[in-house]
Amino acid sequence: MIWQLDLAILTLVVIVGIGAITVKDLLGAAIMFGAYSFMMCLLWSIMGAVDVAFTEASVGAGVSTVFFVAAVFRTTRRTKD
Amino acid sequence: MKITGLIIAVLTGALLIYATADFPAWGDPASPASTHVSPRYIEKTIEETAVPNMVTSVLADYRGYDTMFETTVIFSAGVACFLLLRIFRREEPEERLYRHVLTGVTIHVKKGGKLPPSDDFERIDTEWTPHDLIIKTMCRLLIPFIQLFALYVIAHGHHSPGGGFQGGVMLGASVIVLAMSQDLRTAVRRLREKVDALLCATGVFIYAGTGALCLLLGADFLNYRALAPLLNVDPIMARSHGIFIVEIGVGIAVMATMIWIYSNVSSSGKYDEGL
Amino acid sequence: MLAVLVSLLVTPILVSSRASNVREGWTFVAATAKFLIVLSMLPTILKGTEIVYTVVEFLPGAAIKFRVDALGMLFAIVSSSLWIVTSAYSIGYMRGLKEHSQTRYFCFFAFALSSTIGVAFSANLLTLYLFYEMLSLATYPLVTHHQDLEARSSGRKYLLYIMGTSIGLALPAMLICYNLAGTLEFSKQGFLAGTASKPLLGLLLFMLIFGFAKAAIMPLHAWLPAAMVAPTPVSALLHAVAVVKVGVFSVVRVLTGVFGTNLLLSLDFSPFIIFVASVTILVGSFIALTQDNLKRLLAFSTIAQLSYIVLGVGLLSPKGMIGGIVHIAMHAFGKITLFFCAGAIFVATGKKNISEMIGIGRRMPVTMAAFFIAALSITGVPPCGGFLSKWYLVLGSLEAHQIAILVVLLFSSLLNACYFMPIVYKAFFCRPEEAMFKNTVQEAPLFCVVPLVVTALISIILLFYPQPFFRLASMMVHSITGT
Amino acid sequence: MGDFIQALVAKYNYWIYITLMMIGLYAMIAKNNLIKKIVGMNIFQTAIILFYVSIGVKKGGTLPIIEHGHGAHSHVVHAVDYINPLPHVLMLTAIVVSVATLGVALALGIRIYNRYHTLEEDEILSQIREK
Amino acid sequence: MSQHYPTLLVTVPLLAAFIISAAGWINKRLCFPFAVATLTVAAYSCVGLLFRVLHEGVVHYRLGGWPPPWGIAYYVDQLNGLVLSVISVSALINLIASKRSIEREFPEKIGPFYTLYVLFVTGMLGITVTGDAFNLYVLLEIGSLTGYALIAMGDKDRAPLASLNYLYMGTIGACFYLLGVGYLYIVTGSLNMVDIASILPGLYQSKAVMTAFIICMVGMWIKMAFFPLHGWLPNAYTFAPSASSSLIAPLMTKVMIYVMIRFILTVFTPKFAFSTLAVSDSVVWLAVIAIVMGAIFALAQRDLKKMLTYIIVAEVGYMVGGAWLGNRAGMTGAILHIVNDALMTLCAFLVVGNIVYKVKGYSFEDLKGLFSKMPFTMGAFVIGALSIIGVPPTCGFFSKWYLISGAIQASHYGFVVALLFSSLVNVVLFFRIIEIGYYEPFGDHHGHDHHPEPMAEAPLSMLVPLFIVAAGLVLVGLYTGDIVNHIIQFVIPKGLL
Repeated sequence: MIWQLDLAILTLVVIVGIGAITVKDLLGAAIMFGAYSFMMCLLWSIMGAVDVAFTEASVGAGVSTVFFVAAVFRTTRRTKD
Repeated sequence: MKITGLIIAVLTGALLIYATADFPAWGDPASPASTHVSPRYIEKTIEETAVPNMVTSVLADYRGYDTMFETTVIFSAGVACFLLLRIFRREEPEERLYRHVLTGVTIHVKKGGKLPPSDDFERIDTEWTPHDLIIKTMCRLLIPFIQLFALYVIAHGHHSPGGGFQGGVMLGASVIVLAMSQDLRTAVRRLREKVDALLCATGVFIYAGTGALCLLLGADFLNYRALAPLLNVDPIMARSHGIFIVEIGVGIAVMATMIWIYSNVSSSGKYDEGL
Repeated sequence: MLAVLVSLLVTPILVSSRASNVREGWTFVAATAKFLIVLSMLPTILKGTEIVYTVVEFLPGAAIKFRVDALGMLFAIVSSSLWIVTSAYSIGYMRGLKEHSQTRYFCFFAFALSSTIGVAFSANLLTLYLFYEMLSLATYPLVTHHQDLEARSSGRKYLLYIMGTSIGLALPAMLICYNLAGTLEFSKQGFLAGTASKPLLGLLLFMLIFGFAKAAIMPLHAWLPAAMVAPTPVSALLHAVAVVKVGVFSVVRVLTGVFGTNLLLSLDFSPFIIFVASVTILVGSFIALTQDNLKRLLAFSTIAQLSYIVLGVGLLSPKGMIGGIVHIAMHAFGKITLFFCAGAIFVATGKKNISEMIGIGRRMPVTMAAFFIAALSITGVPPCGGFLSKWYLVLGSLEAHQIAILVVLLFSSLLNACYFMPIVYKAFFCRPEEAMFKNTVQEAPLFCVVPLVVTALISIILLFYPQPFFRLASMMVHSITGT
Repeated sequence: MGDFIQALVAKYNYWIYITLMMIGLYAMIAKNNLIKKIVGMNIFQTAIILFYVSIGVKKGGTLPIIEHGHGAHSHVVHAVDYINPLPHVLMLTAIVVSVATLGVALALGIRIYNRYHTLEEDEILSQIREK
Repeated sequence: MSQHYPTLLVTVPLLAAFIISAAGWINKRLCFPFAVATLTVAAYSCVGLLFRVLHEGVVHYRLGGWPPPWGIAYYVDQLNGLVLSVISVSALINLIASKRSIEREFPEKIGPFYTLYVLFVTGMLGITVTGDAFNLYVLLEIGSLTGYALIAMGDKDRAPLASLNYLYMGTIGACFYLLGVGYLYIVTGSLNMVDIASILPGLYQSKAVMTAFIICMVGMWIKMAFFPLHGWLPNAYTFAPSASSSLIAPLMTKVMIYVMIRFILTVFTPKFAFSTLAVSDSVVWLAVIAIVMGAIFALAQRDLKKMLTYIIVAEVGYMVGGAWLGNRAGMTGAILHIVNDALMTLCAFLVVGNIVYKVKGYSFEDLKGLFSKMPFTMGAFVIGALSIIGVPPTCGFFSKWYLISGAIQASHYGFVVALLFSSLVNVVLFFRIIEIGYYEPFGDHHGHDHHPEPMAEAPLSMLVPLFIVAAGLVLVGLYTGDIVNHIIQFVIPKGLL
């Protein structure tokens, strides 16, 4: 594995994670979370955990995000923090 | 609150980082994790279970008991969402909205008013419900391929990444895509709620039932070797087949549950048109 | 131990039986049965053998275990025999005043008695503690029978004192004993000898004596006057038979069975006990002098009298012990008579205060005669049983060369006379025009009068035939001191 | 200093995972919005999964799938050549658990919103206090 | 069949759960009989297993026929057996008792409710019986997820939020546990408890092991609502429907305490927990604070159910403190108190269930005159109260006895004082309630009221189980000696004096 790529993605993950909990819009948070999961998925495929990456791609980046969006749609996008 | 949270988080992090000092180096092949238990899985998987994808073999056989409960977790989550959100009795609204699919004209039908005869009207709940022909058509086109690939993932889990769980999620996702592109009613018309719930239970039941079957055949719980006489293959292949049966169960359960959760969450239990 | 169970067994029958006659019939049956069972054990005990019976063993060295010995026997006879009388009396009383929910009343009455017997026969500290708590809980509904605000507050006080001390002091003391000695069995010379340092033992003694607050040793006596809101039979039961006697009995057990006379002598703790007891005696008597409400007066006199018993045992001299133990019986009969009288007066006239009782002797001669006898007995004047126990106490104090105690005893007897005799005087010797009662007032119902007459007679008879009690007491004392 | 660099180079992955966990934990404790807390919860769980997966990594190991076709049963398999599959299995389970928890949490959030019409914890609490 | 008891007691409820959920869609009336039958089988096999353990010693069971540490295995010793029996029996009793209230509170969701009920029990049993650290996590999540749902079905206004907070805290706890297991795995390379225990002694000085231990403990403390981390418990248990609260309150915390004891005794040896890691004293002090604070908070409450929840917080303090005293008596007391406290809590919450069923409320005002209204329920309540106070011969007294004597042996007098203090506070608490129930209608106007209000007792199907539990309280108390001599003393390693 290429450690530069690894490091770059790790930093990205941290950034996206922080973004997901700081952005002032729940829909944005949901999307950020999707991106976060996708980064995770990349990391794992780098580490050779293909099954886990596959699962995360379908669950984390896919279904979970959809659930988030559905829930936000059903409630509200407004958030104070 | 923020300060306390920060302090707690930092303290925990400090403790955890402090502990990493005694970890083996990252990716060290000689670390205990890689030398104590796991080698057997790697070296024996072929001759003990005839499954090249050792993740699958460990998942569904060596630690199959975990996976059974993992499926049960999903199942209970589905039941929990249903229990929490589902609203059965709900009063009909004063006036119902119907949209003429071709023109996009929305007509209002007062309570007790009779439905329009032709079926190119679709019921909607809100004026602004999006209506996008391109998306609908594209999704209609995509869904079969998604499902086909999902089936492949389930079936080929022995030899390639993937397995019951991933495939199940994709199957579910295909229906979810339908529900999003059309509306929930369409999806529910395809897959009734009751059927969905029953599938959910059936899937997990297949898994646990397989284990119980082994029990009845006199072996330990989930010991697929006992299935050899039924499938008339040698015990090793029996394990492989047992894994396959179980994966199918997982697939069904996960698919049904994902759909169930989605339709409850997206319509907050009313099973109207959803998103 | 059948004796303990029999009244428990009767409780469900009491609950089930709706008709009041049936209920009270059962109460009688139970009472007599219990008394007979206790009596049946008497000969064996008098032969000097002890009956031992283990129910179940929780922890090594601490089981629910019964052992019938002389002291327990004495106490059991007194309480079980008095149960018969009291139940008879309470039937009359409850009917006379048409109290509510009598079924509950009789149930808990039976319950309380069985736990009393349990205490009497308990063979180790754990069992004793168990039945002690049971008794506290069983008497709570009796004390608060009226279920009004007054009953509520006094019930609170009652529980606060009893449960608070038993959990806060007795329980930890018991645990420390268990951890020191590894057992809780009462034994002739106590089981604490040589297990701990003197200060710790002193602490234990303190905790145990005050832990059993039912003994109403000052300063933990306040619950007793408060508990006077109870119906009179209950207060009679509380004071004469069950509760306070159980407290004193527990203290005696602790002193003799846990610590043992030799240990106490060697550590000379007895001055402490004696001091506390005599203070209680004097202060109690003085307060009694100031009371106008008859029942409260009796309550304080009880507080004082109880300390006689503690005092006698605390003297650690054979005769003193005998006196103290016999005083359990004597005081029981005397005091219960007094309470019956108070109750009878209340039933007949509704009067509670002494100042309103002028000339009542004219109207209720039998009652007041019994009252007179009992008062004599409490004061310790012949021809009444009380005389004997006091006499022995005096001898004991001489034996222990405690002249101060002698003074205390005599002075308190004087005080007793001071607060009893005026009542009798007012009751009988006053000019007719002072009499505060119409001619209509008559004696209380038969159910009330007969018992008190009986007890009064008994307390006279005890002067002449005290043998059984004395034999039991002396047996017990000999078994302890070996003399 | 040098050994610190050493440690940093050797362990930086672990440290970043722990940072992620702390982000999630902080969000769960300190955030006021219920959905935000749920996001933080998922970040926390995912970080732990990342930690586990990284346990399984072996330098010089390949995917935990025995390539066969040329006689899988014949040629002998060496543990060092393959990545440790056990953590992957565990983490599949963990992912499933996290999505299940997510579903239940969202359902609860929707119920709360239907009752109070807000997702901010403090506003909900103040509404409760008013009653 | 008896060699399959260990797996039967988990898989039978599991399979039945799916059948029940299906039955819920076909015919609702089938659900209850199914559930009862299932739990009966489970209880039967639990008790059978216990007796088998008593006769044959530790029972092993390999799932999937794989030898540990490769496969997942069960290790059932006396401790598991005891806790298993308690769990299954109390779950069964509670199921029968709360049939009426379930049917009344959510008539159209009976099926899913029973499904989750049985799944919850499955999770608890699985946690107790499993011998694999990661498997324990999965089962823990099952128990928690179902628990959240069961709790959230209660009071419309408050329950969902309480349940969501519980979910957050519970997830943090479970994640900490998972993290701890990960730390163990990275240094030992194994997940099987016994295997880890065999590897660990060489690593006692490793920072990673210590951290793993601490993290696991913190996770469990969150789950069992140990004092500083108890925030979620009171609301969650108070606003839950009575059926759920009387199911979850007795089981969840006790099971977590079992897990803690299991980790202290089996995975990490007592030597490590008590001497290598010199934190036991501070933990006991924490327990002291927990007991005192629990008692004080309970005093401050104005409704029965919430008061009980704070009492649970205090009781958790008992058990953690007893376990961490680090001597035999304390550990015995803690294990004994798992059983007793489960029964006591069950009794108390069943009573609350009956009251809610009849009076539609559990604040102190609703309790007025209950003694004349529902005498039998309140009688059972008195027994439960006595047991919680610790009055012989009820069982509460004896576990308290062991705890206190353990504290005395460890000469940790703060703990003694805390225990006595909480007993006294319990006296005040319960007699306050008893007074309310006993006087109120009369207390308002002086003098006697000769017409107490008519008796309106809960249905028999709720009373009989309550009486069984109340009788159990006394019986367990009477047989404490046997329980200790035949079960608990084998659990505690000889090293622990």
